[in-house]
Amino acid sequence: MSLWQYANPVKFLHLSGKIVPLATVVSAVCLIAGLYWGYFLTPDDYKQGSTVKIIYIHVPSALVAINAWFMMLVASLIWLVRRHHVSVLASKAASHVGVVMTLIALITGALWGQPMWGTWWAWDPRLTSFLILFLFYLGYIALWAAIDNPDTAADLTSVLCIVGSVFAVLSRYAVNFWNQGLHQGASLSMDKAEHVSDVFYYPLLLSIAGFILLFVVLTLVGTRTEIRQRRAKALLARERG
Amino acid sequence: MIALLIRDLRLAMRAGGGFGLSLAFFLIVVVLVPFGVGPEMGLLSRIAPGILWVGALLACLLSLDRIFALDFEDGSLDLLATSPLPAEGIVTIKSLAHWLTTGLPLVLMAPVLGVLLGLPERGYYWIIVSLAVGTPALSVIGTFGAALTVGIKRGGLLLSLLVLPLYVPTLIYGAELARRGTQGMDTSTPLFMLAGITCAVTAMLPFASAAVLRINLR
Amino acid sequence: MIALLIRDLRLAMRAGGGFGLSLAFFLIVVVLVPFGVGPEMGLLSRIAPGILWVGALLACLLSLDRIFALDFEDGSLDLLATSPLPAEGIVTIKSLAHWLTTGLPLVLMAPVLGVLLGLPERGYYWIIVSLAVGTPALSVIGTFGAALTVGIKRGGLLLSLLVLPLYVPTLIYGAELARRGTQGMDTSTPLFMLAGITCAVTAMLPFASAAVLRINLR
Amino acid sequence: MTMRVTNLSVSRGGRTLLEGVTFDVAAGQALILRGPNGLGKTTLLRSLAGLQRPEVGQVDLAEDDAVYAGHADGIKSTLTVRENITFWARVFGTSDIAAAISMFALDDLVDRAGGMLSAGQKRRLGLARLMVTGRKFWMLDEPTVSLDHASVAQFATMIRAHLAAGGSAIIATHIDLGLGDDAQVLDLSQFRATTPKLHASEEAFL
Amino acid sequence: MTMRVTNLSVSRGGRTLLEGVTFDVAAGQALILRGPNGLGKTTLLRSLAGLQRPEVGQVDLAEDDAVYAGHADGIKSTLTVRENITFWARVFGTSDIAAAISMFALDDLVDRAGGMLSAGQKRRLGLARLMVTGRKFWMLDEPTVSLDHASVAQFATMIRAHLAAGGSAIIATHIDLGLGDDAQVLDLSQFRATTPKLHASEEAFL
Ligand code: HEM
Ligand SMILES: Nc1ncnc2c1ncn2[C@@H]1O[C@H](COP(=O)(O)OP(=O)(O)OP(=O)(O)O)[C@@H](O)[C@H]1O
Ligand SMILES: Nc1ncnc2c1ncn2[C@@H]1O[C@H](COP(=O)(O)OP(=O)(O)OP(=O)(O)O)[C@@H](O)[C@H]1O
Ligand SMILES: [Mg+2]
Ligand SMILES: [Mg+2]
Repeated sequence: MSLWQYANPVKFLHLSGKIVPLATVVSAVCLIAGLYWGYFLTPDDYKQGSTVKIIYIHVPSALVAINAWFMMLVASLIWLVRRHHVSVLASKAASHVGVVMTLIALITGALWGQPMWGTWWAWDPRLTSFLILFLFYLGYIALWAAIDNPDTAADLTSVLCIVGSVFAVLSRYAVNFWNQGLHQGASLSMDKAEHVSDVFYYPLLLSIAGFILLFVVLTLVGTRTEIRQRRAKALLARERG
Repeated sequence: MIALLIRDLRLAMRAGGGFGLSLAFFLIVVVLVPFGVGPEMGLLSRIAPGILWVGALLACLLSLDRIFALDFEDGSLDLLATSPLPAEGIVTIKSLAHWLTTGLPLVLMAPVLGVLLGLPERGYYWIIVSLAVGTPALSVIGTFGAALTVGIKRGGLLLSLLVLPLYVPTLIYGAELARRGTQGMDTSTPLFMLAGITCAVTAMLPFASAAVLRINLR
Repeated sequence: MIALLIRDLRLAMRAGGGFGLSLAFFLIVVVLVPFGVGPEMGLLSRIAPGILWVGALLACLLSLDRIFALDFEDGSLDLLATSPLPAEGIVTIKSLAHWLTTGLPLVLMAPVLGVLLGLPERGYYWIIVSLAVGTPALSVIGTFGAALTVGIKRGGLLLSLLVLPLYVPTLIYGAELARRGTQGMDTSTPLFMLAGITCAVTAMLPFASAAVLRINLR
Repeated sequence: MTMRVTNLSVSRGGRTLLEGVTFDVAAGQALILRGPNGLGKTTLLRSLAGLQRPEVGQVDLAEDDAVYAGHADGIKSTLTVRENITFWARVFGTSDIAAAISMFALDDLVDRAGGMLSAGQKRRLGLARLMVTGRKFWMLDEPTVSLDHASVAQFATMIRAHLAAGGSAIIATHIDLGLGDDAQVLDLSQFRATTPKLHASEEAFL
Repeated sequence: MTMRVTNLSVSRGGRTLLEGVTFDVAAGQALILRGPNGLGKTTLLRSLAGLQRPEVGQVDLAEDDAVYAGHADGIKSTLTVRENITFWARVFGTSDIAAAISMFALDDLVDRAGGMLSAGQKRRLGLARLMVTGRKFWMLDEPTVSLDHASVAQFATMIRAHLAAGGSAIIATHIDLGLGDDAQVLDLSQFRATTPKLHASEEAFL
């Protein structure tokens, strides 16, 4: 009765089948509540004006985009160590969600940058390392797409994910050294100096929660489809041989 | 091992072996930039170190897919895989050969091309240093990417896409080193980091590359 | 004729067909430059039009050897040569296909990448115009170079060296056009010249390419 | 309508390989070229197909009557079998690919990518392509390489059909195709260049 | 020292091709694999040589005893014949290349670039390479492709010599090598996968 039993595709399908609907509802609630609250019940920022409200999409998506990669890293390690197909397929599914989130963060950021910094894009460390993260996602996904033997693909992408993570951290430092940026610091950090004022804080938390749950849902669904595809292929192969 | 190294070097030297390829490409980039950016020497000499580094990196990037692709297509790689050579040995030799036929020439060529971009006096020394310290990392990282994409038909595109983000830290520190050096600023940090990257990468990555190569040849 | 065009496009679309190749490379160049040159937007936006043009040209240059090399290696070209298609037809189709799979995407991609280099507002329009007018010339000239080097094993290097000087005029006028446009200066002359080059080249060069191709396949 | 080759000599890499090659092939005839490795069969066939200039002598054959199938099959690995063959059909302005496909039992492979074929399947596709060219004179260089017995037999029947339809074939091969007396055999060893001739363009320097 | 293959099944592109393949080859024996195109000979040989993971079953053979020679000869066109062969000799830690070269009458080609060889000459070089590996078990995939009769005979003698020296060979071919009863013949058709088995890793999904 270990937790690993859910690494069995079939068992996983059963379990996730139960989780998904529930998670969907909760995330929907959080998102609607958070975004509504954020957009209609909070005052405009005194210096940013109403543009500040992009934060409710920008920050959550950015957070998810980054943490999705961590999740992929763990999943890849699990695959390499314990050879559980579910984990690597989950990683694959997560990459698709992650890349979209990254794109959203980039675009909302750019939209925000225009009024705030008067430019769509600046080679600010945060932004730059995000662009790099985006490239990592693209590479990971492309590698999956390029290899037809699923197991080989799983192995290779996992190694790439691990090596990539190391280099991602490395380039984060490199970029920081390369350019001191104008981008916000961590707004969730607890010291008051950094902290965005409470009015924005709680709705932000809500929508972050919503985004995270959304990520979970999408990843689960993606994994389920991946598994189903493999099942279908397997059954088909059994049919015609 | 030695035999493999010698063969690869020889292949590179022979006509069409792509020994000149990277050099030529380096030259092309550096020659084209003034046409594109415009002739003002002030501007050019400001961007010179950066352009030289970017050019060298691109030249490196383009020569990567020759590391394994040729041997794979003509079946040599299958034979090497069944040969007594360990995969680690193969990848190490391959990246060494790649550096000798690509990185080294680039290092030597850079100052010459620096003239075209009006690189300031002090720059020459630092361009050579930064490239000499940095290019080995490029070769080793590139070998990893090449090993990942062995067997993928015409994986050239994928290869560059995979390697690009991996190259970023090296490029940043390398170019930063060259630029600071040229402007006479303190260079210790980037030099230290660049050397660090090269050492670390050369020590670790070959194992990853070997693992990946084995996966691909099984 | 149509069949050939369709096939080439299809081949380009399929995995590894190198359709994305040029785009990816374009992206790579544009992303790398800031890392090399440094992050100051002021400097970057000054060199933006030039860098974009150089990047596009390099991307074009790199995709040239796919025009004939692949067909030559697998023997398709021998068959095409003995087929009813006239050599002129083949080269024209080939360069058309090359433009559709390389030049056009570059044109569409350029403004997006312009953002990364902080291209000034006015620049977007002119980058698109200059590339749209200029890239066809690049494809046609490139096809000529490719035809010259058919049959030379791994002629990639030679090809780039041959084509580079042929590209210079296009690059100069193209980049000049983009730069002037961006700075709001008068653009009539470069625009006129660029258009002239494209028209002339498209009208004449295919015959030269066809002749060269015939010589190479005899 | 026959093909007449008179006193032809061919060279490769500056060395003359065969000289005085003379034969003619009438419509409905097949000619089998034999000779040891490196004698010059491939080179000769390429010259006959007009892919290479002969030294001296001439080949009387309408430019667009010949088609050459060499060691390389010209198969695109990313295109499916059907796409591959349809393309050649359209290039040569013919339409009926069904016959070609069924002739070499490619029917259940039509939708597989060219790169996923086994050696013999590739070669079969290469041969099927001949049928869609609609050309009269086939120059075949070792057509049966890596074909199994059944396919070799199929190949023989294809050739017979082609001959019966008034076509001709010149085939360089080392094995026995079982064409029986539908085909004469020509041993090229007799034409091996003895007195080391020089390439015409080299002559100019003497 | 024999090689024992028990209940092996191999797959390519996700489809199981052969299953229950069982045989053993003792030192000094040769085994000839027969079967129609696309049956799975190449796939099987690659699995035996360790270039591909078998589905189930196992191959008892010391890792570094086998050498595989496939459709591609691994010849570098810019290296001369001698350079090509010397390289492989050094990689496999042997030294005597003279025997290999003379065995296939490559003597007067040693200084020619690999790319300037004819189809058959290339193949002969590819075979000569086998001799310098010094490996006991040869996995040969259609070794005689585009060889002329003389060379095929040469090949047979080489195999005999190899067997006499206590080596073994597993050869997939469509033609008769004239090895006589030095070799047993194994028809693979009997092992064709009937009840379509699934790739082990696919099983997990059912
Ligand atoms: C394309 C441009 C931009 C990109 C790619 C971008 C990216 C990011 C990233 C990666 C984070 C980090 C999330 C985390 O680590 O917690 C973030 C957070 C944030 N961004 Fe941006 N950003 C961009 C533009 C902007 C602009 C213009 C503003 C407002 C002036 C802005 C305000 C913030 C704030 C307030 C946070 C929250 C800080 C935090 O939670 O860490 N961003 N953005
Ligand atoms: N790269 C590939 N991907 C998927 N399937 C393939 C691939 N290559 C070959 N196949 C299929 O695997 C099967 C076996 O191929 P294999 O090359 O082993 O056959 P073979 O017995 O060697 O045939 P031949 O005698 O023609 O060489 C064939 O049906 C082929 O279509
Ligand atoms: N690219 C080349 N450059 C120079 N010489 C070549 C080239 N290709 C082949 N040769 C030489 O020309 C001669 C004839 O080659 P060719 O391929 O015509 O022989 P072949 O009769 O087809 O032999 P095979 O039966 O092995 O195919 C050979 O001696 C070969 O060494
Ligand atoms: Mg031949
Ligand atoms: Mg085979």
